[in-house]
Amino acid sequence: MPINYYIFLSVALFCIGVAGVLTRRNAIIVFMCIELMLNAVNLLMVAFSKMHHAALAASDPNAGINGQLFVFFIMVVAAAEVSVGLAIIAMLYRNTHSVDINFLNRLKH
Amino acid sequence: MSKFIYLVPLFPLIGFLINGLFRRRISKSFSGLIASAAVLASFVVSLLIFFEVKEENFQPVIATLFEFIHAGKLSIPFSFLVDPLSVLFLLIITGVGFLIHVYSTSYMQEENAPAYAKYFCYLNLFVFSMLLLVLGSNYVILYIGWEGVGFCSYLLIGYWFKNQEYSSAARKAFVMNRIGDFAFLIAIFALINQFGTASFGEIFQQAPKATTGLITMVTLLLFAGATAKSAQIPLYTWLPDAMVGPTPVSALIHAATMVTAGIYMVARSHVLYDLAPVSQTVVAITGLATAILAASIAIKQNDIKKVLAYSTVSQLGYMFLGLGVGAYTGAVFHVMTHAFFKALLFLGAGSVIHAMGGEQDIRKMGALKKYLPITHITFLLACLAIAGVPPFSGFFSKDEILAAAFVKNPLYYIIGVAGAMMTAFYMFRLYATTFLGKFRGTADQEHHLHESPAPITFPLIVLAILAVLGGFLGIPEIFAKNSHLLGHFLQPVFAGHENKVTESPVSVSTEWMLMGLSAGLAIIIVIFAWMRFSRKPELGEPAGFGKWLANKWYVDELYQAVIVKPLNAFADFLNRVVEKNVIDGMVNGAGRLVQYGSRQIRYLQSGQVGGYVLLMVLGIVILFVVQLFLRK
Amino acid sequence: MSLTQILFWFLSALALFSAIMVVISKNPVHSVLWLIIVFFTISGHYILLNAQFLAIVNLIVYAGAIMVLFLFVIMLMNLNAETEPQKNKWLKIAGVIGGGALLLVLVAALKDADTRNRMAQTGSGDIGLIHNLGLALFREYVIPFEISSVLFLSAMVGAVVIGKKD
Amino acid sequence: MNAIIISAVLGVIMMFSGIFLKKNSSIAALAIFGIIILLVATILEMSGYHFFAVDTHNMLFFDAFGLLFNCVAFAGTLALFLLNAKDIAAIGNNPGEYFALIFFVLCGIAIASSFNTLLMLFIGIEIISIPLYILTGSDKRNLKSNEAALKYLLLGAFSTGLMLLGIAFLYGASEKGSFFLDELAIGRAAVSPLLMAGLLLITSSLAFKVSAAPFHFWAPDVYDGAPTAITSFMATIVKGGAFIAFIRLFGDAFVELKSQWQIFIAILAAATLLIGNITAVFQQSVKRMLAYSSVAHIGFMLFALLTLNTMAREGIILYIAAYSAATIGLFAIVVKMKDYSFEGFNGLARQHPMLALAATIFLLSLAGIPLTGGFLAKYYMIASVMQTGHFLWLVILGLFCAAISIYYYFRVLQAMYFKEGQGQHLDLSPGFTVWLMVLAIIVILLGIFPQWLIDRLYIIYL
Amino acid sequence: MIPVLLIVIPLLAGLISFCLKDAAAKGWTLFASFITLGVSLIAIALPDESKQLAVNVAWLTTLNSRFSLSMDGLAKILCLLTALSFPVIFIGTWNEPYKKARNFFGLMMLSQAGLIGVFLASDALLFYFFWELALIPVYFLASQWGGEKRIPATFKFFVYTFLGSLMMLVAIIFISLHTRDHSFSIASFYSKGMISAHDQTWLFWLMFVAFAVKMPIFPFHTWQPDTYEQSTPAVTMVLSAIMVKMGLYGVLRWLAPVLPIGTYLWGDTISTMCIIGMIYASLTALVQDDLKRLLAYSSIAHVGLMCLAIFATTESGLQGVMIQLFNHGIIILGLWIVVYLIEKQFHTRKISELGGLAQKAPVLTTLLVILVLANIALPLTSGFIGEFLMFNGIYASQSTTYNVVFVVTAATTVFLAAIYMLRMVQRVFYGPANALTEKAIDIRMNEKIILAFIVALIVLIGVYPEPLFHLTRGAVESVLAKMYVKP
Repeated sequence: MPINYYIFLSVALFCIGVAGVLTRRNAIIVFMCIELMLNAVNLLMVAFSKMHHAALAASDPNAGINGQLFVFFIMVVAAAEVSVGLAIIAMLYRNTHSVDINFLNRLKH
Repeated sequence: MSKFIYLVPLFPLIGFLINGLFRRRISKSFSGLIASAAVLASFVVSLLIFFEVKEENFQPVIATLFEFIHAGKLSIPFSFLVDPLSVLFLLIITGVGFLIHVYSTSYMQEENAPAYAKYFCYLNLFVFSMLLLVLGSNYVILYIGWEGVGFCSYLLIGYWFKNQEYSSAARKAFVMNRIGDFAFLIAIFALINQFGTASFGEIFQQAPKATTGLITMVTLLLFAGATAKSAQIPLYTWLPDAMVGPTPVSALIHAATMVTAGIYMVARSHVLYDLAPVSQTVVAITGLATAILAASIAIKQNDIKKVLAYSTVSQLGYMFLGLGVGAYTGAVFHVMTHAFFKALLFLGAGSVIHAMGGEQDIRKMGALKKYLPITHITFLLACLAIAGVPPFSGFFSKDEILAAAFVKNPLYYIIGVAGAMMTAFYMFRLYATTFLGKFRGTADQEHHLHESPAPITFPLIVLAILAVLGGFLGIPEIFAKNSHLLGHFLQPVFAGHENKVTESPVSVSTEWMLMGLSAGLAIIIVIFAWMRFSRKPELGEPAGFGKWLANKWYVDELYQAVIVKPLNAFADFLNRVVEKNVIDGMVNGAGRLVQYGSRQIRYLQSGQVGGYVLLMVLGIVILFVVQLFLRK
Repeated sequence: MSLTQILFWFLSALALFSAIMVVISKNPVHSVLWLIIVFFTISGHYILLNAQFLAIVNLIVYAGAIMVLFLFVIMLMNLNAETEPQKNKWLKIAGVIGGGALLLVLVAALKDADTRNRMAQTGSGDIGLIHNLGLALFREYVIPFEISSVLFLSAMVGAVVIGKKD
Repeated sequence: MNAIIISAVLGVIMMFSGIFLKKNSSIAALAIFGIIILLVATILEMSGYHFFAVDTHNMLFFDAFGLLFNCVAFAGTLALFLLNAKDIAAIGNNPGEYFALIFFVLCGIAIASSFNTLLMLFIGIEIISIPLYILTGSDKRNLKSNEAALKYLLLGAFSTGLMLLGIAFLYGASEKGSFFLDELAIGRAAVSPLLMAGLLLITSSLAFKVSAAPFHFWAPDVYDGAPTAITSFMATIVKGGAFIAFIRLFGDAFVELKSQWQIFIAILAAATLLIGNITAVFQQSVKRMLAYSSVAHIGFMLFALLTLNTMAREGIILYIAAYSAATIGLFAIVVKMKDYSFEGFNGLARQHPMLALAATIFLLSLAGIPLTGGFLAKYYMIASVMQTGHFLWLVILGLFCAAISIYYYFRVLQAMYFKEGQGQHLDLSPGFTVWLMVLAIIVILLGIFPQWLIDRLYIIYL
Repeated sequence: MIPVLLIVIPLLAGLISFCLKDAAAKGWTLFASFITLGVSLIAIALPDESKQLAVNVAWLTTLNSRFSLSMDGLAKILCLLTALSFPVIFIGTWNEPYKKARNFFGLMMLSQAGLIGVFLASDALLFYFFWELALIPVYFLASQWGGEKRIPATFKFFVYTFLGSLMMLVAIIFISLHTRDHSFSIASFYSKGMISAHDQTWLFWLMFVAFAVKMPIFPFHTWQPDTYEQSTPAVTMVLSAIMVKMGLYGVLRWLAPVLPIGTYLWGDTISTMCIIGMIYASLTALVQDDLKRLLAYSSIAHVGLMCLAIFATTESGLQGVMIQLFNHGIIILGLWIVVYLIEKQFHTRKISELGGLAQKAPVLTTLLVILVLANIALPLTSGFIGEFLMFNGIYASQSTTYNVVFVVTAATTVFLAAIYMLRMVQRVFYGPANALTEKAIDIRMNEKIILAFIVALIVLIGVYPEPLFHLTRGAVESVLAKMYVKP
């Protein structure tokens, strides 16, 4: 497939994620939208990996594998981030009984 | 002897220091003695120098004390010039100065010891400054003395500083003098810049090489300086106000010496003036105008000292007329005779005021002839001298000026004679109102009337002799060959300029006629005024034109309205509006702008995560947009 | 149009649709479910690109573990459509415009990229196989692999510190 | 490598210390001991002693610049521990874990200062970020702390997303399909749109990490909400670490393309200077003021990124050292204050003259007055920009902002010395005051003999 | 070695003072200031080329900046002024009680160290260091001790001068980057042809603003009256007698010779600014009711003249400026002491509330009148020498075609100064005493001695200025040689 398709698809998914972050008030949903953004990136990364592989396989049979490994690390990190993130959201919920980010305005100006 | 020229200013300086530093410790008699002795010593030295200078083959001496200013190529030595002109002034200053010191020892007796010492301290300082002025061998030293006398005059006018009006008068005098000094300074800079030196000798030597425009500018500026010091239009108004000072001060500073500094300076710079006919005309016209204006004001003044003050202004005008028409000797001659008779008049007035217990209004005097005989006689002689009645001194000197004016322009002569007639009129109005008629003061005052003590009458007598005989130093050449002693004495100074005193400028017959005309008119006016005011002194308030004159042509009011008030208003505007609101306002405004910006920008920090993300996204968008534009 | 292409378009359309549904679903649980569908479509894409390992890991880690965790938390907090607070309409519009603007500038920036004519290899190429990945991971990538343990450790400590009841 | 491994091990040790050591003070002492070991190990590495022979497959690259920064960062942490270790331990019930997390962050900083591929950059940044989310929220009862943690998490994750998209673009743009810095831009005479897009996205994301405007919004809120001792750590050492990563990335990968991206950095620097300084003016709390001040200083540090010349490299180390020392010192005082509004500082000089003196030196340094490190740091930044011969407008803007900064720094001075007030009485151990003075002296030494620090860049046995 | 001593002695004395008892600090600092004075007198006695007067050791190696100090005539005369001022200030205000006296005197000595450093530095970066360092102690002094509104006033002063100095810093960096050896040494700065005329035109302003704020000249002056008004007298004296000279010194040493073309090109603009400032300040002084503000505006007018004379680029003008730097410092010092004595006795500085002091305090009056005379440049006072030469220099200026216009407009201050100073003398000292001044007493012995000393110095220099000429002649020539004079 032309790489541009992947680029635009990923960028579209990414931007939907961004729009989600911008429009939603529920911290969990916002967090999910960020995961969506990460996945869009993952897809793009894999596509690029295959693009490089197609171009450079002749000289290096493992060409492009670094992209896929990077995606692997992204997933790992995302998982860790989610665990911490959800813990924090849970803590906040325990204290305020709300996950509405609009109420997060004690700190301002 | 001229090697010891530095002694002349040194003695008054020592007197000043002793009186100034120890004024709380020394007795009144001692401080008076010190001060008078210092001036007497100077007089003696001056006299000795005079005899040396009088010699036929005397060459001017420049005595350099030390290098005063030495900056780069500019070198200004602190040096004295001994030549006939300076020596003549030395004699006038120290001679008249000594007499006035003696007079003051008695006149100021009512002051307490420190104030008494302070008075003499100032007086000595004045003599010192005045001597510097006339001795300086360059314009800078001249300027030092110039400013020095101005400052002493300030101190002495404001001697009774408790009275705010007196100190205001002092301040006015100083400030007006400073305005003149401003012009004088610029003239000095122009000279230094043109000739690379401030010394008289070198400047006069090189002067013919300079352009007329520059010389004209310099001479006009110098004259502007002189108008302040010598109370000419437009800067004369300080002198009448200066009469609030002690009367001996008025005699010494505001009649005999300081005010003639301007004449000295112009006479000293005569080489330059000769090269600038325009300036000469300006000098002559200003002098003439001042002479007339002041004389007209004097006619309606009722304060004995004010009359004399305006008279001084008027006489100074004559001197400038003389300078302007090239009669330098005549002008200096008039300086000398004027010093005698005007000092005498002031001292006499002082004696009168003393006797009247401080009263200065002539309308409250009268018939003082019998109470103050010596004062009366000397005063009368002085009046005759100033009125130009022959053969008193004023006649000769004034006549010499008027004769020269006639040569230059007969109109000058006519106006000059008119002024002389006014002089005769107001002087005898003064004389008659004061000494003749009936006494118009209070009984109490009458009871206290008495002749002044010897220290006062002695100077009066000496000055009266001088006022009577002084004129014979300058008998016109038409009477006898080489009779103009002063002219001969001064000839080395004024040599080389076209209007030589020894050769009569006009034909003998014309000169006789002019002399006779002015003398005759003077005598007529004297007799008229005598008659008019001894019988019916002018006691009421003046009306009509007289009121105009009594109010001095409203010149003070004019200055107040046109210069002083707008200046103050403008300064106030600068202080309250420009300084506070515009300049400081801009500075504070910048601060306030930052604070305002701070208050506004912090609203971006809304505390909302969504808002932050939105702003971040916008930031990225902007970066991309910039990038897109840059790529194009 | 080949099967790959058909699948690509189908998966792409589904991914985009589901992604939009994630954002606009009122009920958080629905959002989670839509997100899982997105993850499935992306896994599909991975398979198309012959990245089988990542496809499986994506399903296991994301769709499985992570999303279950999300679901769990949502359930725990008993969040539903009614409790979901609604943002101000203008803010929503601003958000959409913001996302749209970002999309716009990115597309504008990339539309004439020089990679425009290059292809991503689909179907073939075996770098995505677990064997190759494993070898690379434990040879060249052993350092990041080990270091990411620090990340996990800190995440673990963190979760404990935060989650523990005082 | 010494630093990475030892810090990770120390993190683990601290994790378990809570089990064996019951007293906060002993945990704090252990942490101080640990950080000293870490510092010594890094210094030894600079001197050529490598404890661990690890083949990093070129993923990490240790040079004098990164190692020297590590020394600065560890020394800064040491200062923080010496002054505030007990306060860190007293944040909550898990003192050992807090220190463990801090050591993990240091590990991340060590990675971020020595990465040679985008992968390590990403992992390094994440190792820094994730413990910080937790540390920010570690004061669990405090709603502000909670709020700060969640804000930081959401925004941080968002910026991670941006960074990853950027990395993906860069990867796609790389001819060789590589993440290695030296291969990213190779063979590119002109900048491709993909590369540029990647560059901008990664710039934005790193700008977020170092809190450059307009990506700085999290910083004041998070710094305000986090426990003060943690704020001190975040605002100085962590920020420095992120900045070094920034410099490394641009310096090693994109320095040839300087002309393409300099304008963006200049825009960021200008915006940061303006917003940071101007917003700081209005603040009522010293803590929050310092948060904005940290933003403002990033504006100056961005000068180094803009130029990337020798002066910039020398200067940025000095800047981070001077800025960190001064800010840690000030925060250490703020930690001890009950009321950290400006009014709270009224009359402090009367109550604690030495404390006030030290604070004065720190403030003067931050304001950039000569004889303090802050001046020379700013000097280096300005000079490095002027060396380029362009961006004079930025320098002038910087000057105006420096003048504005006087306003808020001197408000503290005025409060301490000139305002009426009794001054709060603070419970200070004698050690605290001594260490504070030592720190103040270091700030001054940095201002008089900066070569003692900077020369280390050139004396290295690797 | 001597330059180092000149800086280190006050520095150490200041630091020691912080550790002393309040009562002891006063005597200690007076003692130390006398030692500084002694050392500076030794320095003056040595010839300019003496090795003892130069120090040059490596310092900021990475920046190519050296710790180098040197003393030529200009530095000597300003060091002498600084060294002389402090004992005079201490003795003149000996009876003033200070809260926390040890801090006060310590800071005073620190400021002396900084000021002397400014005048001695012959490395641009070192110069900048001292430039700022002199400011910090003064900031603390002015903020800690003084009037009600001192904190905002001093703050304005600080921000204003700080912004100015930063601009100078940029210019210094730029120039050093363009020197051949990329150093900050004054010799490199003086080498010709390294900076294009175009660059000089804007660099000039960066530097000039720093100096203009410090001097201050119109329109950068608004900090000055407020700060003078609010500061405690001793600090006002330091500010006005010495700190003001820093700006002029900066122009003479670091601007005019370094950027000669810029100086030449902007000469007319600056001169116009100076003249507007002189007249503006003189007029504003006319309506001031506060003695301190009056002196502040008077000082602005005088400084404007000095600045004007520098830009005239003539030997006479520069010589006048260098003399006047010293003279103005001494004169204004005396005037401030008088103002202080008045304020101390009557607790007011309002001219309108005072009057008739001459009766009660004749000694004070006499001394003040002489000071006023010197301030309005009456001949035979030191003020005259400087002003005369400066006006003369302006008149002779070849670097402008408007020299006559400049000198005529500038010289109006000759009588404007007389108006406002004498107005003050009249209102405060003359006239009848009022309820407030009825019980006035004359000044004490220490005050009498110090004022008499100042007056004696003024008269001495006024009559025989040659020693000062001798001291500065070489400096004048070297500055002039580096300035751009139209061929």
